Amino acid sequence: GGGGSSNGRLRVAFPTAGAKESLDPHTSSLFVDQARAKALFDTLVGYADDMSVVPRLAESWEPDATGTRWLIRLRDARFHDNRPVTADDVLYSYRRIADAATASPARRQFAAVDFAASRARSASELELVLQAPDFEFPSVWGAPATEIVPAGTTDFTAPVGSGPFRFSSFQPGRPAVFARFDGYWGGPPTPAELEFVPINEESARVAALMSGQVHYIHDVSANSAKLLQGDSRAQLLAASQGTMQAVALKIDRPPFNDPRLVRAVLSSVDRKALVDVALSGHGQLGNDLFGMGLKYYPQDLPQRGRDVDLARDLLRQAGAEGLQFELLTSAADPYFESAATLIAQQLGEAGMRVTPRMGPSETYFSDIKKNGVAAHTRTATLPLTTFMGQRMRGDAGSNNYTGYRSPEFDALFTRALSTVDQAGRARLLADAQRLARDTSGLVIWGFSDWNVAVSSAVTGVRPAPPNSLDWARFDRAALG
Amino acid sequence: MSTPILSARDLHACADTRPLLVDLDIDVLPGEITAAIGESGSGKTTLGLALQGESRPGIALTGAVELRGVQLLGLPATQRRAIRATAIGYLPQHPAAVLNPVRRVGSVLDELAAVRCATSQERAAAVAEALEAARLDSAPDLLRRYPHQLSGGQQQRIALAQVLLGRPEVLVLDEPATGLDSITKAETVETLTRMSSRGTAMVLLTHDLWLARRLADQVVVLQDGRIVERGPASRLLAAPSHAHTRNLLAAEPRLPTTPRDEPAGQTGAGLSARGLAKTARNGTRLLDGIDLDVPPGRCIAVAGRSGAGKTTLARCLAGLTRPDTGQVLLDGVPLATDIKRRGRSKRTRVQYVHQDARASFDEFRPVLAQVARTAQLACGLGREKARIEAASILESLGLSASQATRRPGALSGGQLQRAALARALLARPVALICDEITSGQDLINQAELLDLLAETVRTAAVGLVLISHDLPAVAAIADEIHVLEAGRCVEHSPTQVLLTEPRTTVARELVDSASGGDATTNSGLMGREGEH
Amino acid sequence: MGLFVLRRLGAAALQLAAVAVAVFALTSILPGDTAVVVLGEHATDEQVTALREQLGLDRPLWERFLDWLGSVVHGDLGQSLLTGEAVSDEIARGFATTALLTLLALAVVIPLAVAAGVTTGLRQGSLLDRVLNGVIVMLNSVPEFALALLLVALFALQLGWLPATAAGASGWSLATQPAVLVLPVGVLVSKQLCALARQVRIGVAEADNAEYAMHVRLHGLSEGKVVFRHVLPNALGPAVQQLARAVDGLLGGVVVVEAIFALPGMGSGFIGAVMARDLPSVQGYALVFAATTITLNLLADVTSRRLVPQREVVA
Amino acid sequence: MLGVPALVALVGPALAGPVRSVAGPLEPPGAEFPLGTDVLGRDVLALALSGGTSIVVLAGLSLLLSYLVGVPLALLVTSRHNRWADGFLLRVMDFVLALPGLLVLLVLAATGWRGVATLVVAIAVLQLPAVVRIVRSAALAPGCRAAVEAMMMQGEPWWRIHLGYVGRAVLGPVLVDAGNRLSLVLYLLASANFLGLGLAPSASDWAVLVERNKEALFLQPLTVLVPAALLVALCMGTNLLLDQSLARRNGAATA
Ligand SMILES: Nc1ncnc2c1ncn2[C@@H]1O[C@H](COP(=O)(O)OP(=O)(O)OP(=O)(O)O)[C@@H](O)[C@H]1O
Ligand SMILES: Nc1ncnc2c1ncn2[C@@H]1O[C@H](COP(=O)(O)OP(=O)(O)OP(=O)(O)O)[C@@H](O)[C@H]1O
Ligand SMILES: [Mg+2]
Ligand SMILES: [Mg+2]
Ligand code: NI
Repeated sequence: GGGGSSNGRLRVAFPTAGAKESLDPHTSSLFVDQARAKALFDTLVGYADDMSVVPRLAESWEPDATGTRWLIRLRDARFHDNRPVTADDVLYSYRRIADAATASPARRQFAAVDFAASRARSASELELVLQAPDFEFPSVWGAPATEIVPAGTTDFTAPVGSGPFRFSSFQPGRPAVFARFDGYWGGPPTPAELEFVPINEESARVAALMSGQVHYIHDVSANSAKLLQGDSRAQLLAASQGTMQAVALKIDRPPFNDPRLVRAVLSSVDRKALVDVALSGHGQLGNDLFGMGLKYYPQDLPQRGRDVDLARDLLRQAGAEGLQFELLTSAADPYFESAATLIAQQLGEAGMRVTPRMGPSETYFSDIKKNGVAAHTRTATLPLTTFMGQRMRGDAGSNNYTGYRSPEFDALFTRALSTVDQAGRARLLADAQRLARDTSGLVIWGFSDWNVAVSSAVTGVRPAPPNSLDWARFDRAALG
Repeated sequence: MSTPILSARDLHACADTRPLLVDLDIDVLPGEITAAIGESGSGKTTLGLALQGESRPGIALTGAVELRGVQLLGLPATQRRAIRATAIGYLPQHPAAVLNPVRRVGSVLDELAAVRCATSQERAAAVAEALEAARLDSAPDLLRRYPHQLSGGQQQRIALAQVLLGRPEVLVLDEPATGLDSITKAETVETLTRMSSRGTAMVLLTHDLWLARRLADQVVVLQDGRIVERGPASRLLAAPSHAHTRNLLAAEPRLPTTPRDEPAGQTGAGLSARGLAKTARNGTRLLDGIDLDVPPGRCIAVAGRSGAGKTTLARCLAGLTRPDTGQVLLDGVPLATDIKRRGRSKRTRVQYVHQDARASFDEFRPVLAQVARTAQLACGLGREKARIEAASILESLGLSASQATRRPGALSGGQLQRAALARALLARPVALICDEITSGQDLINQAELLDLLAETVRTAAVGLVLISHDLPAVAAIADEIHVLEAGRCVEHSPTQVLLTEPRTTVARELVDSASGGDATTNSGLMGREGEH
Repeated sequence: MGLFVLRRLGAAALQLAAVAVAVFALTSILPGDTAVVVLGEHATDEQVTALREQLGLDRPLWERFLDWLGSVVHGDLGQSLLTGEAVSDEIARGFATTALLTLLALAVVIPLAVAAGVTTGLRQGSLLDRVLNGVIVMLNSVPEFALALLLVALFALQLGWLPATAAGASGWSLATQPAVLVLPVGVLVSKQLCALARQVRIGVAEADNAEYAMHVRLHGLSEGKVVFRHVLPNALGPAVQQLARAVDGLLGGVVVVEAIFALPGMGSGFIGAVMARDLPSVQGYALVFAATTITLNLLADVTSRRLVPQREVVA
Repeated sequence: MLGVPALVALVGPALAGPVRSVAGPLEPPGAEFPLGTDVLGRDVLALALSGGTSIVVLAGLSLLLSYLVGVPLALLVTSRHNRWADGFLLRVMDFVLALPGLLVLLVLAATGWRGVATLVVAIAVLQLPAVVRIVRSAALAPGCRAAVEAMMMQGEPWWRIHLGYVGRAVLGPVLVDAGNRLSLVLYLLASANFLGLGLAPSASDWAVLVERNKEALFLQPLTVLVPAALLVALCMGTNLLLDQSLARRNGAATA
């Protein structure tokens, strides 16, 4: 039971993927892997809630005037084996990430780095060279799977990092136990031990929390959130605007290669109803743009509303009354299915005939890259520029779910990245987003809250969007 | 005289409104054997059950039955059972049904012995005693068998042994000798007499006059559920006063003394068997090189002691048991040894009447319908025609239409046997194999039935195989008798020859015990069992 | 009997081979492969291709199958594509949890089913029969998750008598925390009880009417012996088959119970393997499941034959 | 017991209001929605009224299919006309039993066989081996009675013997099995829906509703409990009805 508190062991429950897990921070794509990586390792920078960067291992950094050469100064931090964290470690880590053989999800972000030209200036100073100007480059250093590992590390069965906890024991799919690292640069963490408990089923996590078996649970559904709010044993931590919820219309093929039909869909979706019902009210209205509330998000745009008549008009103009298509959905995200049902109903009211179709959840996101014409999709919080660069640019490949190819957008975005002036950059990015909003084929109807919960005895954990620094951060957590 | 241990007053049994037992008064005294005799269907089984306060479903009992002063009728079933459980031992007419098909007979005996005996030695002794009394050798092999691995007579004796194990004060025995050959029967009589002299009261329900004569102290004669005559056995059986009793006694067959003419059947025609052999799973030899010819128009009797392999042979002929080696031929053409592989028309050519007639009927359908079905299938008659045909042949066997439209459970043992025979006859077979069909019949019926069979053999040119251990009965119509012993045919000769000059010991014993009666009991043959 | 078993074992080998081929074929029909699953949402095509090559997924299907078959013949189930761990180790881990649950559930459900079946079968149509049957059927038809969640809510969250989940514990070590197993076993039992108890019940009701039962009763044999030695053996035929199905179901993994109580057993292991398109693991699980199914069927058939000895005559 | 769900399934759809999302999700029972709303904001009363037909028909169909095929198949196998063929058939059945059903359903979904008809057939096929085994084990003893031999000699065709006489003897276990299998099939139908097979996820089918509203068990219990109760009543009713008819048959047999 809750006996963990007496010896200072914080038990945190995450869903797992069984044998798929590993402690290699560079290949981790699961939340639980990321959370463990955060405990064992550290990154150069972290993300604040709005995805702006805050220094971690990197104490400070500065670009040259062209935005292609970055100088980074490291702080005085140590690995668990008491070696200092050096520029060589950073370079080794980034090279490893960029190496195709590692198959790191962060690899593309380092594609523009010229490793031949990059070098360690000293133990604590590092120079990274880019092939193209990018004044938003620091946000790459805080991305998931960019943790710094000691140079030369290839085996991660008992890894050494510079994070607040050191490795004690772990087996894929089983509990992992980490111990406090007293030499942590940010000061010794509060919990003596940290245990990751694998619990896949959401209801089981909630029950385990309420009965005191664990102290923190990751990923709480909207309905359980409601339940937890009324319970004195637990405390809900909801980060609003956590995850973008959207429908991707493929605009590179019929029927949505006709922009009128895209607009018809955009104007027949009832975003309010979707947020109220599919998200049970635990979320924000979407305005067909990613990154609400994040840095560079154009706040001034009017909220897009529902206009069924307009939709009918557009359909008529396009000669596509009674437009029929399948809306791909899956259990990969808890909100997809409800949303699919509702959207099918809403589009039906505008005269379209939409059939939701369930797909297998494990391969869903790769399936929808190529198949179908409309699919539910979601994206957790990311720096806006990362999203635009990796999901919307013409060269984004299959990650550009809608097949959006716009030279105009690409030009605006590239110009923005090479603009030194922060305000100018913001303006260009806003223009690019405005452009994409009408034409990219993404129907972003809402943002679901990101919920975690802690037992009421726990302090020192705050709500934070996923991928941000404070998400799944346990070094300041205390058992009351 | 002592007080009756079991007594019935004003006993009435009704099925719907039809009375099956009327105003019966019976007293059963300790140490006395009361025999109820009567023709098939006269109500003997009904009486036997009623004396225990029981009745078959659909029959209502009224009156009074007192067991040791306790009124049985009207008690709730569980209570009644508890009272009579220890006091009355009942051997039903169809012993196969009371043997649990999935339990080895020995372990059940042991279990029943445990009701009274604590230690395992005591149990073993009790079992051995009961087996001895029931004339079964307590060979360990026999006890390890399942009921289906026993012959009809062995099943009956196992059931008897079970009953005896309980050491009841009253024994109700319903046709205890139907499955027994005359030698074993004589031996069984011995045991029962001994038990009665030790004070056990017995009610014997039988149509077997020989048995009644040898055992009974008191006799009641039943006709249509009424007692038409009663009195001490010695007087009543010697000098019956009622006409019905006289009829019953008159029909008693004697071994024929005049030779019969030999109709020559064409050789090779009809059913024949060549070299039939069968070994049971446990290694017992059941049949060993049997040759048999049943030409049309001839009646072959197969005799032998209980357990000699008669039924096994019959089943092999009928294709119900697959012999290990050997062939069954019909008109010279080999038949498939498995009836399932015989064509539909071939199946009906060889008919077999089961030893346990009741088991061969579907308990849920009226007997008439089942009998008529043969006519429909074998002769291609229409439904109505078939019914009429079936009803008429049943009638000729003494089964009225009202009886035949009942389900098998509501017919008496003898009636079912006759219905089964009717069913087989309707198929117009080339060969008809009857397994102990006379065992359940009273003498009047038996004579009629044999006449009918003889008639059929002659007119319809049927080859008949009559299996029986009742030599007097079969001798009346058989042309030839085969004597089986432990699966081998030890002797076969024309009826008259065999009866007059039996060559083997078995044959001689069979003839002797059947003809004289008294000879066997004195001849020191006790304790022997067909050797297998 | 010996020959029968031998023949069946021969057939079993063929069946296993057939299952292996079928499962291989089915799994490869499924869209996506391990590479796609491992790389997750935002992988690029080249990454997928590279990983595919690395895992050998680009080789022709039959070649991979033959490879796999070769290693199985040598007693090796191969390695998981996902983790590189030996498939047998992976299965063994889940098996410990599943076997423990199965054993416990059976230890409860068999006596319970027999008791309930006998009690109701002997009193067919009585009030007790109807009530008990109603409860048993209800337990079976209530959605499994709802039953589990309600039990957790009551006994773990409200009353605090029992732990809500296994939370991290698994395998044989669970045996040291019996409290954890009470609720899951309870749910499993309630699901399996119905079919078994009711088959026993109908069998008992029918066999109890038989003459042999009444006969031994009249011999003063105690009711317990009558029921257990005489009525039950004749009543168990279908129940034995049902029991085989129940054990099969339990050993095959009980997905809902495993999920709700966070017990990592074979069920979730198999589903995980299927979802990850981890062919060697899927094959391994499928083989183990098929082997248990076939073994159980064989056992059930042997028992059935024992329960119907008279069949010998017909054979 | 059976009356309520049967009646609801029959006439419910006629009385039901619209089963679309009309309000907020999981609203508690009130004047407008007597049973509240479900996770999609649909009227639970309307859903419950309209959701019976599909489940009853589909579950009934697949059960019917598996028994219509399974029972004769099992009886044929027990009659042992052709030992080799029977053995082969049984081994094929065991093979189907050994195939993971989940995989089969997933493949069906992936290869575009998503229709309701496919699902019904697939479920029937997946149930078939178990049905055959149960029936076969029940038919073993009656199949070797003397009555069967007698009928064989009468020249009854095998199917009449086995479907008629033996079939009658196995009715008890078969009906019990069917009653039990009903609840199995009910939930199988619903869970197949999560693999993208058969009914649409938005269907108002009772079993789908139960699955769909899983999460709301404690928030708005009625959304789960009402359809679940209808399902339970359906199962209990069916089972008890079968029991009764069996008891009546046995009574008739012994009377
Ligand atoms: N349940 C029943 N309903 C109607 N009639 C029945 C029922 N049971 C038996 N009978 C009839 O009652 C009569 C007496 O049957 P019972 O079995 O007592 O005869 P039995 O003297 O034992 O004859 P057998 O020597 O042939 O065995 C028979 O004519 C039979 O058909
Ligand atoms: N399946 C079997 N396994 C072993 N022994 C068997 C089997 N069936 C019959 N027997 C034995 O074979 C012998 C012959 O049996 P069968 O039934 O042919 O005798 P029977 O001559 O008809 O005797 P009865 O007159 O008592 O009916 C008996 O001793 C019996 O115990
Ligand atoms: Mg009688
Ligand atoms: Mg015999
Ligand atoms: Ni001879």
